Amino acid sequence: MELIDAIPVRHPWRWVGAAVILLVVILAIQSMTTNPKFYWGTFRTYVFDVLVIQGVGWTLVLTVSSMVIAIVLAILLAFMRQSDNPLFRYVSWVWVWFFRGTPVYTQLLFWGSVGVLYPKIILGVPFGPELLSWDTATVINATVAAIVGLGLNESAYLAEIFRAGLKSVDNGQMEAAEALGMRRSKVMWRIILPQAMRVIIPPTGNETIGMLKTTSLVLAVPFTLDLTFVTNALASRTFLPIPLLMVAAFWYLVITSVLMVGQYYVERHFGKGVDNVMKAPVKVPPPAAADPIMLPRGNNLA
Amino acid sequence: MELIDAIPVRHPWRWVGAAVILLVVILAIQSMTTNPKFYWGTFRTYVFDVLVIQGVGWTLVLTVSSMVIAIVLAILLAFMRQSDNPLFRYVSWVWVWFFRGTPVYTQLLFWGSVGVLYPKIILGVPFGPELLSWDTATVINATVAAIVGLGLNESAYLAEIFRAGLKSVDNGQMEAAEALGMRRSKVMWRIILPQAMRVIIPPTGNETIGMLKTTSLVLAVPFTLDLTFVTNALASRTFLPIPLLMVAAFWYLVITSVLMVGQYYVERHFGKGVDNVMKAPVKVPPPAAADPIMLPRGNNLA
Amino acid sequence: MPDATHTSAEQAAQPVTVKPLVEIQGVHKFFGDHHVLKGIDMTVKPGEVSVIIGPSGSGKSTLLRCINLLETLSAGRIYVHNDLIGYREVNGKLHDLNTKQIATQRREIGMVFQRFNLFPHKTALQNVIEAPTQVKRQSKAAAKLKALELLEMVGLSDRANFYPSQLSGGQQQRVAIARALAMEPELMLFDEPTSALDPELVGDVLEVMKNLAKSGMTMIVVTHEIGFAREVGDTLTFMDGGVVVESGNPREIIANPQHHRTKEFLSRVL
Amino acid sequence: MPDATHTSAEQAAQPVTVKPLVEIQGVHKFFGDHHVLKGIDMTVKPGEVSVIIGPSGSGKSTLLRCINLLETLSAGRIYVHNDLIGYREVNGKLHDLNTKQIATQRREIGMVFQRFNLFPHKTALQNVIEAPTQVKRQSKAAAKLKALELLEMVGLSDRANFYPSQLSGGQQQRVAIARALAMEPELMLFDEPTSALDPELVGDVLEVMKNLAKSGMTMIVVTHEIGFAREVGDTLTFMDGGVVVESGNPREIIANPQHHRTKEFLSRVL
Amino acid sequence: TTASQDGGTESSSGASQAAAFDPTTVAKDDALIALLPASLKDKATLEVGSDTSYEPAEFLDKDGQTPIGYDVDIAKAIAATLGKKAVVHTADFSSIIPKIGSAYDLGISSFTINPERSKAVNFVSYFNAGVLWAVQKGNPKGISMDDLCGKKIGVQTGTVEEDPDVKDRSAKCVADGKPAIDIISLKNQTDVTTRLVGGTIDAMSADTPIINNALAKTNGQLETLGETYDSAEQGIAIAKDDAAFAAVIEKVMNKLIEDGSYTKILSTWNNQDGALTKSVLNPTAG
Ligand SMILES: Nc1ncnc2c1ncn2[C@@H]1O[C@H](COP(=O)(O)OP(=O)(O)OP(=O)(O)O)[C@@H](O)[C@H]1O
Ligand SMILES: Nc1ncnc2c1ncn2[C@@H]1O[C@H](COP(=O)(O)OP(=O)(O)OP(=O)(O)O)[C@@H](O)[C@H]1O
Ligand SMILES: [Mg+2]
Ligand SMILES: [Mg+2]
Repeated sequence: MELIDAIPVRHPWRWVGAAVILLVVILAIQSMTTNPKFYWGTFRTYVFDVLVIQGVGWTLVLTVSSMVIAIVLAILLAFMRQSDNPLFRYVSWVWVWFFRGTPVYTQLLFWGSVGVLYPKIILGVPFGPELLSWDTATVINATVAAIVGLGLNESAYLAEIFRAGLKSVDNGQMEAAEALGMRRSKVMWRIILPQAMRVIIPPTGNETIGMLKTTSLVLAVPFTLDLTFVTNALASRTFLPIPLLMVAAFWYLVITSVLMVGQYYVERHFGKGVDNVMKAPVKVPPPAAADPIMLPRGNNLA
Repeated sequence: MELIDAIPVRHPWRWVGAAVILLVVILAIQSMTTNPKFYWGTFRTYVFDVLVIQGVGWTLVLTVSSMVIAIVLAILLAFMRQSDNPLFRYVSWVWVWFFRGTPVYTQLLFWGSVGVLYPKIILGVPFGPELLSWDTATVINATVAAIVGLGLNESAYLAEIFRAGLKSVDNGQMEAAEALGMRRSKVMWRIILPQAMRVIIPPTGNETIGMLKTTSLVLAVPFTLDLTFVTNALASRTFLPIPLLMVAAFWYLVITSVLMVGQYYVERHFGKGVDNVMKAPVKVPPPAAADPIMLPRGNNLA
Repeated sequence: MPDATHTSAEQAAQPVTVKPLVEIQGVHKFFGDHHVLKGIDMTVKPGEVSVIIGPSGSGKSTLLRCINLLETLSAGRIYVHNDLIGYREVNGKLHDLNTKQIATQRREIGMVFQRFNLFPHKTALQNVIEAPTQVKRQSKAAAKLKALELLEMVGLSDRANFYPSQLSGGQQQRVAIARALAMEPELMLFDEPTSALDPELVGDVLEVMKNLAKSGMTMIVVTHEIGFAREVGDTLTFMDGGVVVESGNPREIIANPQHHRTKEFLSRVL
Repeated sequence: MPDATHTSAEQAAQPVTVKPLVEIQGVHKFFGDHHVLKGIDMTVKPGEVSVIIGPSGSGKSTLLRCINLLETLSAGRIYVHNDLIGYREVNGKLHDLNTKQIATQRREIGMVFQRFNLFPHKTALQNVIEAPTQVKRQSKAAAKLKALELLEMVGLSDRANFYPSQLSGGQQQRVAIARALAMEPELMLFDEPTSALDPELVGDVLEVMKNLAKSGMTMIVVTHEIGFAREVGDTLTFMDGGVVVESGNPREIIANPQHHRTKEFLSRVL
Repeated sequence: TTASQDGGTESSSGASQAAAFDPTTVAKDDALIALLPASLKDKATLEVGSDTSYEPAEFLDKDGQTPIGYDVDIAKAIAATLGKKAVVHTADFSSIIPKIGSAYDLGISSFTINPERSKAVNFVSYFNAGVLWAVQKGNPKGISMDDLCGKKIGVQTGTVEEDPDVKDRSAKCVADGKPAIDIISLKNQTDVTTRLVGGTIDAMSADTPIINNALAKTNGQLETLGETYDSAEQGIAIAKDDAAFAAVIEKVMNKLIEDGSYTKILSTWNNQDGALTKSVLNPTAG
């Protein structure tokens, strides 16, 4: 048996295109590194500055905690959207409409000034006597306001993503689980949601990375410890905005890279039994006759 | 035949929950409308102000044109990601990494000051003589900078969404089309992409609505005609920020509503043959034996 | 509980020793205007294998789905083990059962679908122990032991840790049977369990079902496998256009169908 | 073009009047280390119906996919109409064809898949006219006329404007056949075209294939339908473990298989 | 690293701060405390809103969080006189006046007193500053105060420089049939300054101390354009409906001027030029 060792098709234009792209990238990097307006010395001075590192920490705290709130709310909203109770469906729709529809900056301003608009949180019978009351400003301090504001806003976007994800799971899965005597809520959590995750994760990765940058709007609250505020403040002091923007960009890029790696593993986890298996060398006889109701393949990073 | 007319299960707790939600909404609306700090009179004065309406127009222009650029680039990037040419794949990956990773505000600042960093755009042989040159500031004016900056940034997010969407289409579709003698690019455009749209649209709707709000960052360029800038300027003139924030929120909400309606119809269009059909009364004999390789159902609005 | 008049009338007509496990009485089903089941009556005794055949669209799947509460009835009653399915009858008025009660009723009934519907993100073993651990709250260890026994029974003990996508259609269907059996149902419903399989793989699944029948499981089987009906079935029911056209001993009906529609149908699938 | 040595040697052994349409010579295929096709030789004359049978995993689908360039060969040559498939031979050295040339070669070969693979977002008619209008650049009107003729031929003229999801499996498969025929291929490949269908729906598809065979179309059919092989096949090839075990007149082989593996396999599917 | 803490770049005011006067040591005055409205009497703190991007009047210390500057010190001195502690909040310039009376007790952020603002709040004058312009070193774009039409002029949002000064100039351009001034109005003064350095705007207009500070901090990359004009008083903002509190603040300011604390604060920050001799409640705006 003489193995075929054919000469591949030549794609000269591809290589020209590739060369042009490479050249542009090299020129861009070269012009960035040599352009004195970027003040790389200042960049080096501040990139590991203690304030900047603290800012990175706070940005991460805001991102993670608001995403956690958003994910919990989004799951709730997506489930409500499928509820039998029309009022729940309606509330979920209005929530998504309202929070997607208004600017997050305005929402953050609201949460920042909720203490002014409503000086006291009163627990009591509506239109009746009050039972308990708190000072709003104590309960909703800047950190809480920032996290709540970002979390509520994001929940609306994620709710749409989760809704689309849940609908992508084949109906047969729900029926099979119900036929086993599992209750609907359990079916959702253990059968539908884990399968929906494959479709949910890539856009959620987008949202998380977007959120990282959105945290810079918390100045509206005002919350003044995040990365953008800190680097802006340093820029004001030094009157050198470009290198300090580069510092911020550098850190955002680092966090994004870490998140992208994380996304890769999360995708792989929820792809188990579906994505990973397809790629394994098919040694198992008989040849994996793809389950006809199987989910679409998908979405591996890199 | 005696039709069953059973008494439905009562869900008292659901109704309590619904009542609580309704009450909260009513209280919130009531407290908003009666709270003098919202200055509804000022709201009415400015909501149809000519400057505000112009701002709405510019915001729409920015949103639409940057989304168009982003979608075109995203499709290109998603196709490049599937190319045989490793350099194309790599460029696509780096693009997504870079533009998702750095803050759009920084990117907009860059596009705004590209005229300062690179005063001339020179077309010529690299490291050789220059052939043509333009004044950067003339070519990249504020509007162009704003649109390009927003578009490039968004393209990275959309590229991820498109990538996931393309991968969700069953491999059999590609094979069937190729077996008919269609060339790969044609298969992509006519067979794969239209089917992927079902998965792509809900997160793209999210992104469009997000972009609507992101346009307020064009101040970084600086571009000073969009809705947020205009209402902010009016607010600092009148010293009444809250009613003018409400004016902006009102318009964003209106545009979002219009976009959501649009999304509904676009989803319906690309769901043809898959979503809509399932719902039609099954009068066609024999009973629509669902195609086993059919895409998951999904994603209707409302 | 069936109402009094019914119990006396129907029960008397049957040998008093065997109480039917499934009683289907005058079941109608509409999908909108579409009248799919037009008054179905049927009884299945404990340990009986009841085979249903009929052309596409005749309502066979719909009937099984009604028994398992995947569809709501438009009219009529279904009793399993003397329990009215889906409703509570109080003073002659029907009340919907709540989701918890429905789930409880379903536990007595196992169902195997044409398209298997295994959970793709769980291995064969995890598919089988899912319901016992989550619904019956069995310990994981106990459920696992039982599951391995069941997988052994369906000839798949060496495939316990494979994901559905790594199994052939026939193997997937056998896991689906094991999964339903793990809940120890009194009644098993099979909806064309072999029709999504390549002809070569059909045999394995039918073998498992035969053994199950021999072990005394009550089964209602919708199938196109006439051979199976002849060999294993205790009764054969031929449905067409939403009604039962003919019903009785499988060997007799297959050898000598009384109704011309039965004749025509058998000539096509044999 | 096959090289000179080959043409003289092989051609001489065959009746000079009939030049083969498909020539498969010593084809090997590896998936990584997995040796799936182990030297397949086969010829199909114009107008011939060549039926391939064999157990699951024996490489039947892989062989068809190699003919249609959906897989690349590891070794050997395939000629269709004297055209080397997938490569250009220059000075004894093989060069890959570019995508345009591959697409051109594929146009001569129609393929029908087990899972139909209709385009779900297009109606039956749109599915059929897609390739003629997009690949052959026929006018829409002309393509439509031809498509309606083909749909008529497969008995679906009244279903032209239905989406695949509104058609039964058998109807979908018939649309898939019409779609492949619309490109007027010289050769049709069928990969288990009926095994995803309910037994009742199989007949319609086989009927269409029979008529196609009668009209003189050259066909290679992988199937489990032994009846079809006996009735319509001109040659029957039995594959197992990546090799051709036995090949010849279908009626003879089915009545009197020479090899014990053939015997065993036939006993299982008959 | 700790570049920000070490003062990685030289800070004009940092040196003098070491020997700085501590305004919290100002003696408390029980007579004035007694005059305070009831709602303020029991509060331990005095909430002050300030846009901390206006060096040297108000800006952030090395930690990036603590507001400092002469306005901040004045706030501290006022609070100390009234037996309280000043809490200075970083805020958007244009959001300060709307929040006075609710979130903030006082607004001290180099507010130039003008009729429009006087309609919204009470002002107690405390500083005298003029308007000054700056361009890039050597005026490469040839900007002249007589011909600003069509040029890109940077100002901070909500300042008197934006409206009425530059706005009126622009209106005049239009009236003369020339192109309007392209007003680039930014939230932070430092953004305006860095843009002028970067060249995306042609000139900027701001209060005199700010321009002087920017000139010093940008290592000679900028120069002034023309002379200071419109010398106008700046004021501490107090809620319009709280006349009693405004009167107390006027008295406190005059006490600080008299006992010399005021001058000490201003000289600490090298801005004694703008000192007033007497603080007035709601002076007629210029
Ligand atoms: N959800 C539904 N909505 C509307 N009509 C339905 C629905 N499900 C089934 N039908 C209709 O009910 C009739 C009976 O369907 P059913 O699936 O019970 O037939 P079947 O006997 O199982 O056929 P097959 O052998 O094809 O599975 C069909 O005409 C079908 O179109
Ligand atoms: N893409 C692939 N990667 C690795 N192995 C593969 C791939 N495709 C097929 N195989 C292996 O090649 C062998 C032959 O597969 P093929 O699909 O050709 O068999 P078949 O005869 O068509 O079987 P069936 O009747 O089940 O369709 C199988 O063992 C299968 O596991
Ligand atoms: Mg059925
Ligand atoms: Mg095959």
